[in-house]
Amino acid sequence: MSAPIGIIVAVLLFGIGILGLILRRDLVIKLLALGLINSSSILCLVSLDRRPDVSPPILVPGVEFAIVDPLPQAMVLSAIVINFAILALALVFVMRLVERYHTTDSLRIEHEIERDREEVAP
Amino acid sequence: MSRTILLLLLPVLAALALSQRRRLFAIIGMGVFSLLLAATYFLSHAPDVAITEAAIGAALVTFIYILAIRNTGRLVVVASETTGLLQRVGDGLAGVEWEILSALAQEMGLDLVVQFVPLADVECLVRQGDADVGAGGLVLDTAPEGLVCTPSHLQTARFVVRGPVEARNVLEPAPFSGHFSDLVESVQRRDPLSVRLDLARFMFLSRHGLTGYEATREEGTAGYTFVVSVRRPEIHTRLARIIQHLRQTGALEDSSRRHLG
Amino acid sequence: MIRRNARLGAVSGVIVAAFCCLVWFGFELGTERSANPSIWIEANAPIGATNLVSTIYLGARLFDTVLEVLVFAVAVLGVRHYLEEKARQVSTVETLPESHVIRVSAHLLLPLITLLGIYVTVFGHLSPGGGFSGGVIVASGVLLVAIALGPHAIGQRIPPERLEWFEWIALLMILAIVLIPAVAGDPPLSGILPPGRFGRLYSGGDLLPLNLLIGAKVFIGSWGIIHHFLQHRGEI
Amino acid sequence: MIIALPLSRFVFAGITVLAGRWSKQLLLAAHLLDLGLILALILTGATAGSPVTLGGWGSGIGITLAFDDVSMTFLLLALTLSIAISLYVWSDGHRPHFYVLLHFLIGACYALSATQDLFNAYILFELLTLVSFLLVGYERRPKQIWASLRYMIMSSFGMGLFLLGVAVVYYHTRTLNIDHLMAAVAGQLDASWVRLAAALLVAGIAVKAGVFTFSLWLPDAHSRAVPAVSALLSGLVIKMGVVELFRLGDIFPLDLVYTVLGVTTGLIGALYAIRSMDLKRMLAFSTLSQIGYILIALGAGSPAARLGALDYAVAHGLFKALLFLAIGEIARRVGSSNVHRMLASGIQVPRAARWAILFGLLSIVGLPPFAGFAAKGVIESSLHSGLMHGLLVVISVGTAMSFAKFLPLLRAVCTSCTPRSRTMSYIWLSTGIASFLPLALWGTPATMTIVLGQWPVYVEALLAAALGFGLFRFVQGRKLVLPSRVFRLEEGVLVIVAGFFAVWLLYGLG
Repeated sequence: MSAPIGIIVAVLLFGIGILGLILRRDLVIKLLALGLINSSSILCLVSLDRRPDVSPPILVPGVEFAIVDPLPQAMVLSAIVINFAILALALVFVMRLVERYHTTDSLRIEHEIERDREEVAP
Repeated sequence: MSRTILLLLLPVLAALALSQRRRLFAIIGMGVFSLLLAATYFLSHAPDVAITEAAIGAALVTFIYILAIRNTGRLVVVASETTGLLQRVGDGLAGVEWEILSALAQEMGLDLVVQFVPLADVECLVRQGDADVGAGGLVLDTAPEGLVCTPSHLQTARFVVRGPVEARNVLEPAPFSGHFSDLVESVQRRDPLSVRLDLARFMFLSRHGLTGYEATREEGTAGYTFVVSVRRPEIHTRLARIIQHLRQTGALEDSSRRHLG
Repeated sequence: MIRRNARLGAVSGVIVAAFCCLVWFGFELGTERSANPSIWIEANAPIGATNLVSTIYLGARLFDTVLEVLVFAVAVLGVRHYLEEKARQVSTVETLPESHVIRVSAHLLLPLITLLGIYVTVFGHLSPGGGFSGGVIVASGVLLVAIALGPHAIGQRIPPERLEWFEWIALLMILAIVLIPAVAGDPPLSGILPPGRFGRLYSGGDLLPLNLLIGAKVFIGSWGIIHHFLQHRGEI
Repeated sequence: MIIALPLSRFVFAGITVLAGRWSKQLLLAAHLLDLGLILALILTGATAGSPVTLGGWGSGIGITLAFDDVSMTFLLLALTLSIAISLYVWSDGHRPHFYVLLHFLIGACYALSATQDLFNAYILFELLTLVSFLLVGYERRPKQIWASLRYMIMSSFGMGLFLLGVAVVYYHTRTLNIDHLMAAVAGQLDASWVRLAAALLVAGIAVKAGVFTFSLWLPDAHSRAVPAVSALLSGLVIKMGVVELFRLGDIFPLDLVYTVLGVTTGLIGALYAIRSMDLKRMLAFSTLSQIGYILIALGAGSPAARLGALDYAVAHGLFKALLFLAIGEIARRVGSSNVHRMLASGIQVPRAARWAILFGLLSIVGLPPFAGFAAKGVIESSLHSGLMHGLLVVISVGTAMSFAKFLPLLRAVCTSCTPRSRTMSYIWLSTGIASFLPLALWGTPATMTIVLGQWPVYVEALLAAALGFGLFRFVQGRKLVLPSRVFRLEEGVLVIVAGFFAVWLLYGLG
């Protein structure tokens, strides 16, 4: 099983994600890039076991066979859920920002916020 | 083998998705990406991860994105706020240019999004394709490179405001750029300035204490225009037609009478 | 100032390329320590589940899972807190023309998807799947129907506000299952139910109840999130 | 036993959601329970040092929690700050939502200070930061939300790096337990994968730990939040990153990395702090420079220095929380946290807040007999290289300079009074600061007595403070321009990657 390809591709995806995160100024696409980064490290974790001819970690009563290392898979399940949670919150935050500044362009939101005379205390 | 092919497909798809200009396409692309990713997990002997990724990464996340973004196309207008032409009134917007633009948006079946920016930024935003139309009291003699001006929808004149008198500044008058509200405040603070203005802004300023500043009207008349990127000729033609139509029906005159007095 | 600068693009391109090369060559893919899953098989022996991943997910690393459920709960809490005050405005969801076909197919679809989700949940410790994916599957099924019939219909049938209570009850029950052994004197986070026969439905100690609880909690939570997003549709 | 600490907090959070009316009583109960549990842990001492594995699984299989000096220190810090914060907000009438988040935050801090498992640390960090996002944007004001969103994006990116590092480690050692890692890595410290893993992990954590060029999100997030939240973030949440840096320092030889990062953080943070006239923002920057102290001490590598780092982490947690609370209260009254506007508006500093500021000020510039002095003394006496010593003095002079802004506040009129509960929280923290020295003496007699025997320490502290206050008079008028562009989102992410390269290179050199 050609696990190293998985790792190499994962790192490449990580790089693509960083580029998207830096170069795209639309917040929604920034979030997409963030999701790409996280799922790329997940892909890296999943394809860590490179032994040939292994089978999924589902035992069959009374049968012996080599299975893939189950620990990374169990960890990855948590990571996927956490990414989803963060994404949902980030989208809500973006909603609240758009509601006020009518744009999803990160640079322009920063300019607007610099101009925005808002008292410290309500 | 098939796993390898899928793996090699993933970066291409991701790069394509993230380089989309329309957010909807990018989101759908990433959804397909997650689906392929789930397939890859399944082929890497990780059925649990595959199921979770398909349920969350491909289905739920994509749903939420698509629910969150506005799916209908948007007509993005960047403008510098100008009293009478395009200004905030409470929550909504009003003005002569607002009526023209909303007619355009209605005709094109898009919903209109107006973003107020400094006057200096309008041109480059439209040129970059961040916005479709630039508006808000633009008075241009020649179209800047990369842009086309629509036929002017309203006559105006140029004024030069210098002062205040006690601060005898003989600066070369600079064309106004930036947020109009800042200009109004600096006038009320009576900062020394020397700026070239259009009719609508000048009228507003003169209504709000321009005393102490010396104002001279420049020779010749000019007209307000919209700017559109060269790459979007269809918007230009529609806009020109709408302005033509409004002028013929006389709707333009009475709206300018309503808003500018 | 607004202008895009090409310099940023060039710099970041170079830096990212360097990053990728660094990781590729630093990883030393050649010299890894080969995995040895047999320890997991041994660890699984007293429990008797067949899906090793769920054994780890709900057994050896149960603490991770509890924390992950908590993260999800916090996210739901946050979404509610940030969207509630605007929820008064009427949602702008345009329902599809309710043709007979769509309504019938939606009504057919929902039970099927629900069944699938419940299966994935209940058999999580024997076959791939588990509470989390099960709950999410059911929730997305409900979302499909909500889009077909309009969210209000579903929102009245499955009101998220009233379900919120059950969500936290489920969370507390999960925490109780985790904490009870500590009270009983056993090491904390160890199982409380006796393990069943290897490979049967009733096996794996308290993997089954944990899966059910997590499934219920996750369904309610994600349906809550989806409901809020439906109400604030198309705001970005 | 130790696992009951975080889990009980989570249970309390759940109950608070269901029964919001009794949230304050629940908070009280939670504190009493924690107090009891920690006392039991200390007194029995059975688990001291020896890690416990959850669920009775083998130590290579289950998640292990340790109860060593580090975890004990930060457990106590978390408990202290949580009590202080709940006293502070007692009379504010926050919604149950706030208390729920508070429970989650404290519980995550308990678990994080004790965990011995890399991936568990990852999940705990995510929980912690998710809660902090919600707390930063608690009032839903756009500035807060933007600060929170930037915090979210950057820290999530950092966690991506961390997870990649975990993958590297697991690929080569097949374990995530820190003790096992130490054994596995010990042989091949200069292998390139160890270098890569160390760089990735440290870079990922540094984003959380308030190390400069990594945590450019920090000033905004900390200065725009509610006072109580700022105090928690600056005093506690940042320290959790420091805990993880402690653990990583046990695995990898990171002395040079920590030293260089510490020096840059300290100096740059002090510079920005001197310049910024917005007091809350200034406090946030000074947090950076103080983290620099801790890192330098970590980099020194000697046991005494490590002890000093621990002491300083606790001390800084106490007085920075105190300062944030007091300044926050004044800023609320004035409606602005800009020092000029504060003084211009002829504010009425509450008497309690003024005393609090005085205590915090004396402590942060390191004057005896307060907390800052003792910790700084331990650190400085444990550094052997003269250069490091000099740099520390420079940083503390910078700190004194930046805090000279506070002196006018102490002269302000004080007529108005403050809610009793807030006064209580000030008193609680101030007692902590004042009694820090005896407690530390009780805890670690040898080092402390050695340090306190040396008269140069006293002279140095006094000189540094006096010099700083004096120098501020000079720079006061002048305007020094520092780049603010790096605080933008795009550059911030880029800078994090660059910082990763820096760590990688430094690891090679060290």
